[in-house]
Amino acid sequence: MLFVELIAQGLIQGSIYALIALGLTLVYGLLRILHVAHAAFFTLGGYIGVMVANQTGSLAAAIVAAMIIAGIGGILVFRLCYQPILHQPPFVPLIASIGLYIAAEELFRIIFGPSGLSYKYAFLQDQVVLFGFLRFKLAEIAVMLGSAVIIGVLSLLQTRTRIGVACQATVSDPQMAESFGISLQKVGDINFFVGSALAAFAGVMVSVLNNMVEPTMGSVPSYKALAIIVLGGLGSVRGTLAAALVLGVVESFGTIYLGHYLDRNAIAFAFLILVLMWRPQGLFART
Amino acid sequence: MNHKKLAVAVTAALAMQFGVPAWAEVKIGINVPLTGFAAADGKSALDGAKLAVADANAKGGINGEKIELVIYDDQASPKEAAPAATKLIEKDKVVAGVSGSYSASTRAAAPLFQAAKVPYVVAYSIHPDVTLAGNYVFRTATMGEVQGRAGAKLSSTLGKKNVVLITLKNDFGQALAAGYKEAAPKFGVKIINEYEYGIRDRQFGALISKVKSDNPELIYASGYYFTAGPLVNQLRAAGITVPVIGQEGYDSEKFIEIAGAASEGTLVTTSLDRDSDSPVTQAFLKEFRAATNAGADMVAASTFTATSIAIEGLKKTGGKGGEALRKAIETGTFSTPIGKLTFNDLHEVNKDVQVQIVKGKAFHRHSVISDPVLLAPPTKAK
Amino acid sequence: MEYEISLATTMAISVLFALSLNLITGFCGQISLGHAAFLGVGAYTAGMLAKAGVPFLLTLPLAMLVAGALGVIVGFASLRVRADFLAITTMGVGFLFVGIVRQQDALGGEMGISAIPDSGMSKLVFMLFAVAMAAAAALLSAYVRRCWMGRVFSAIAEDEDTVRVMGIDVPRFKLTAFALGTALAGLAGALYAQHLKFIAPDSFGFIESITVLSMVVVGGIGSVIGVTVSAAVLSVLPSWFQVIGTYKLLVYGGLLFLMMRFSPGGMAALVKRIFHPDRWGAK
Amino acid sequence: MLRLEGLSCGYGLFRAVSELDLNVPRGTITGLIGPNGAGKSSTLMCIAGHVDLQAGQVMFDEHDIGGLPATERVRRGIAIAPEGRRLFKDLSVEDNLRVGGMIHKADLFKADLEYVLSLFPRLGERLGSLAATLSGGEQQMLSIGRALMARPKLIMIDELSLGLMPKMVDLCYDALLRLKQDGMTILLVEQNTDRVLSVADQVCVLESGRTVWSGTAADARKDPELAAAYLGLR
Repeated sequence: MLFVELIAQGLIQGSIYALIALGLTLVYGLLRILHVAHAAFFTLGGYIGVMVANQTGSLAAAIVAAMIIAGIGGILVFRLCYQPILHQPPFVPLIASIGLYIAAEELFRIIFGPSGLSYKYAFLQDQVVLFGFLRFKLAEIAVMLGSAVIIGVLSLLQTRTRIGVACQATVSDPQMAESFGISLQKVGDINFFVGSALAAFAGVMVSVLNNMVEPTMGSVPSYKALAIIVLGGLGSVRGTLAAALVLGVVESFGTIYLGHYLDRNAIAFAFLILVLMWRPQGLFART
Repeated sequence: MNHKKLAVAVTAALAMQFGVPAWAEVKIGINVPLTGFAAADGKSALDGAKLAVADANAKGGINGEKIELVIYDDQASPKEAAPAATKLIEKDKVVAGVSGSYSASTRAAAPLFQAAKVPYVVAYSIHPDVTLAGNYVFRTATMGEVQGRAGAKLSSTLGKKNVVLITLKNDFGQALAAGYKEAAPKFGVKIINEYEYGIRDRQFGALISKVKSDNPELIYASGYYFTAGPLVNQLRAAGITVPVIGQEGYDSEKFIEIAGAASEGTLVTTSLDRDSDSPVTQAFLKEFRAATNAGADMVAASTFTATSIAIEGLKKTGGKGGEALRKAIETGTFSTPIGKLTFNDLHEVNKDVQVQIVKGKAFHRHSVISDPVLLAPPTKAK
Repeated sequence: MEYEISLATTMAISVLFALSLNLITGFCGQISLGHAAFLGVGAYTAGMLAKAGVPFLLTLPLAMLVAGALGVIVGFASLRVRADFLAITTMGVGFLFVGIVRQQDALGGEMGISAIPDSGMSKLVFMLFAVAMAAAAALLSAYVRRCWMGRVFSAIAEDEDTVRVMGIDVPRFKLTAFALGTALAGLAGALYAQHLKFIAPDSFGFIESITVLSMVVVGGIGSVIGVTVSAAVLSVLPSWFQVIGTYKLLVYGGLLFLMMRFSPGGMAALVKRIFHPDRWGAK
Repeated sequence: MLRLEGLSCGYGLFRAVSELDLNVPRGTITGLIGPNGAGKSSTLMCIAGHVDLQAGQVMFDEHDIGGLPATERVRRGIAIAPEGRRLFKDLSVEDNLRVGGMIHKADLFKADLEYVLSLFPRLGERLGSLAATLSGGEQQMLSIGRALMARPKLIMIDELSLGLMPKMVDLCYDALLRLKQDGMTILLVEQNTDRVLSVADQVCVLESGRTVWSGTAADARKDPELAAAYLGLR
């Protein structure tokens, strides 16, 4: 019973990781840059979510607003911050991204105050009992179902629509994609929009789960998502999903049974290092 | 008015006579984390300190001289705190220092104040090493171990035997757990399991599943409001209804806001009693709300207290720092929002522990633990 | 004066630390996001030894030895994984170090170690000593870059596979870079522990690793002078920024971003561009 | 149709091709031959817009397209089957072809697909497979097919026969002749000189980034010196 509960909790955590890491993987696949500042959109999503929900009383409106605003923000970051330095060696965008993230975190603190915000209304706080013994918050179910649906729809769009196929082609070989009339800029826009919107969705859901947004809420996801996309084989969407869920479950058990030896972050990274030493291309990468 | 002006003029004339810089303000230095992960507490602390200074200045300052608060951000990091302390002492020549920061930064700063013989009043950092730096360092907070012992006593008062500890993995949480574990056997309290979590953790699902299977009668969980809020909320959502005891880290309106309805009934061992009939406490609570439009929390109250103690001491010495001020604080008794305080020979504070309970979305008095033996802070001998 | 001396000591330690990373990342092209772990290893080694009564000057080589040995182990990772993967692996090493130290009661756990015994030097002498160490590291860096080893380093940084094809023992050089760089970081850590007299796990976390990488990159990756200047300036910037107060980190992060966005070669490139505008653009 | 005038191209300071003149008339097959590193692939990639044009002009349909981005050149009617094929490996054969026709409306896809499948019936059997799983010959067919999906006026094919079994090479060359019959203009880079000379109308021989000979294929075969020096013919 405990075993099942731990798995379930791991999957909840894993689906949050997946939502954040997917955006990162889309960006990495396309541009080969580690977009650390991605986590800022997770935080931004949380803040917009709380503010819109407190104004309108509607969580749906909050989610939509957060996703759209974060998506547009993502496009701006792509065009203004990354596009001009894409031809530089990889550490340049990496450090730029880190700088951007630190600045963003500080902006959140200065604008919204250091102690964070909470929801005025209780959204999805009711309890649900499944199979007689698995007890969840409605928000936890919503996170799992929401991410499953969103990711499912996305992968359908990616394989079934021309734009989706164009994006995949661009990730596979950007130059050739251009040679068939696909504009890198447009694909970049789409990837950043989608990725940032996903992160924002995760941000809203996490803020509902914790009933709190704070300026630093993105810092753990930011580096954990990096670990996940590496495990997933950098740029592989399916690998990222699997890695996120696996990491969620490993952490779930780890906090209980290894908590006295290593903290949660260290567990995640110990796992990461072991895997990389064993399979340097990542856990789920095709070789 | 005229009296005051005259007094000022006379003081000034006298000061010129003796070649003392005439309009020198009395400077008190404070290090607080205004940026970085502890920024929220830093803001509260600074608000508390500013209020104490404003209060004192409104009442005429020290011998008519205005008090100036010199503020440095230490990001709660020892690396930033050390230069900040040196600068306060060297450049700003403060007569007294106040720590409105966490243990790591305070521990880095304390030896510097000690070496310069500038009294340093520490508000809410709870690490034992702080006062070991020397006899110029004072602490107004109840040490972690002491609070932990109070928690164990409270558990037995509630008639609970089987307890699960959920410990925040930093110096604050570990000190609390150590105190709790030390005192638990004395009160017949059994610790059936202990879990640890990191200060960045907000999701406790896995941990809570395990706690549920332990089936405890009470949960003693250390944390700050930003970890405790989600923790208590998630405990309740998982259907765990046993009492939760927290500590002064919970002591913020933000805790109630974040945990929502789940916060009801949470017990907190702290130093601020909202229902106290002490006029000092009530005045502080009122003024703080007026000044910041927010309710005071433990951090604000403690930093207000620490700053006030420095000011009270300075009033006694007539603005002189150094050894005179040290002695004044050492021997004084202070009426503060967190009760009447005196310091022991290690400059730890002697005071009762307040137990507050969340009722109707606010902290209210539950009980007071006053057990001088149990709550005795460490002394020099120890 | 004491404040200035303290600042100068901080500067010197930061320069030493940044130069140590420059050896690995700047010269040899191996990006590390966990370099603070080695600062920590040095600091903890020196701190524990000093508490056990070992004289200060003896703690330094021992701290270098321990940090360097661990550095070689991590260096083996660089043989297995590359570029972005290596960056993430080293980041993991950083988290692992902090995670492990946190749980070791012998190392003070979460509480860290305080009251580290004094070196016996006066503050001024200690500052001069730290400056001398930083200067020595700078000279060593300049020497390494000129000698054969440095050329192999930069060849590896440029194009590792070609170097391998040329029959050069790439692993040996990479491990040497890691050993040198991490040993110097250990030295910086030992000085750090002595300077602050207090160390705790959080002082050697991800933020610190990022900070030092920023120093290297802002200075101009691989440029000894650039890195020295930028480490000196950036290390005391937070203290100067007290004026800006609450906007400090915003300025710091913004600066990092703007530097990369508009002058990815760091200050070194910026200076070159200003003084030799004609040379700019030639690769 | 395509005219290169004094074309120099390369990467940064490196110059891969110097002052190349080349005229590719409409409806012909032009062979570009020469040893490794002669600059043949760079020429094609420069025409496609991926290698920097350093001097000279690229005239296509009497317009200078030298400054246009790659995405625009394919719209003007230039498609490429590049060196190494560079298929979209994670996509199916059908999706690769879909990307090829991305610049046209979706409802043209079916007709264009049929045309490509009539040229390369083997692809029809593999429509659902991932491109990465195809054999070398099938990959080359897909690469050419993908380029054709763009409905180009000019198709550039790089190293058509490299690494292919002779039977596959035959199939591909048959397809080229059929394309020529249908009015397509073809610029072909090839190591297999015999093959080129058998189908090309004219050839241009490059060495070290310079043109060393150009003329009709018939002339090339007749010139004994050229044949011995550059074409490896005995």
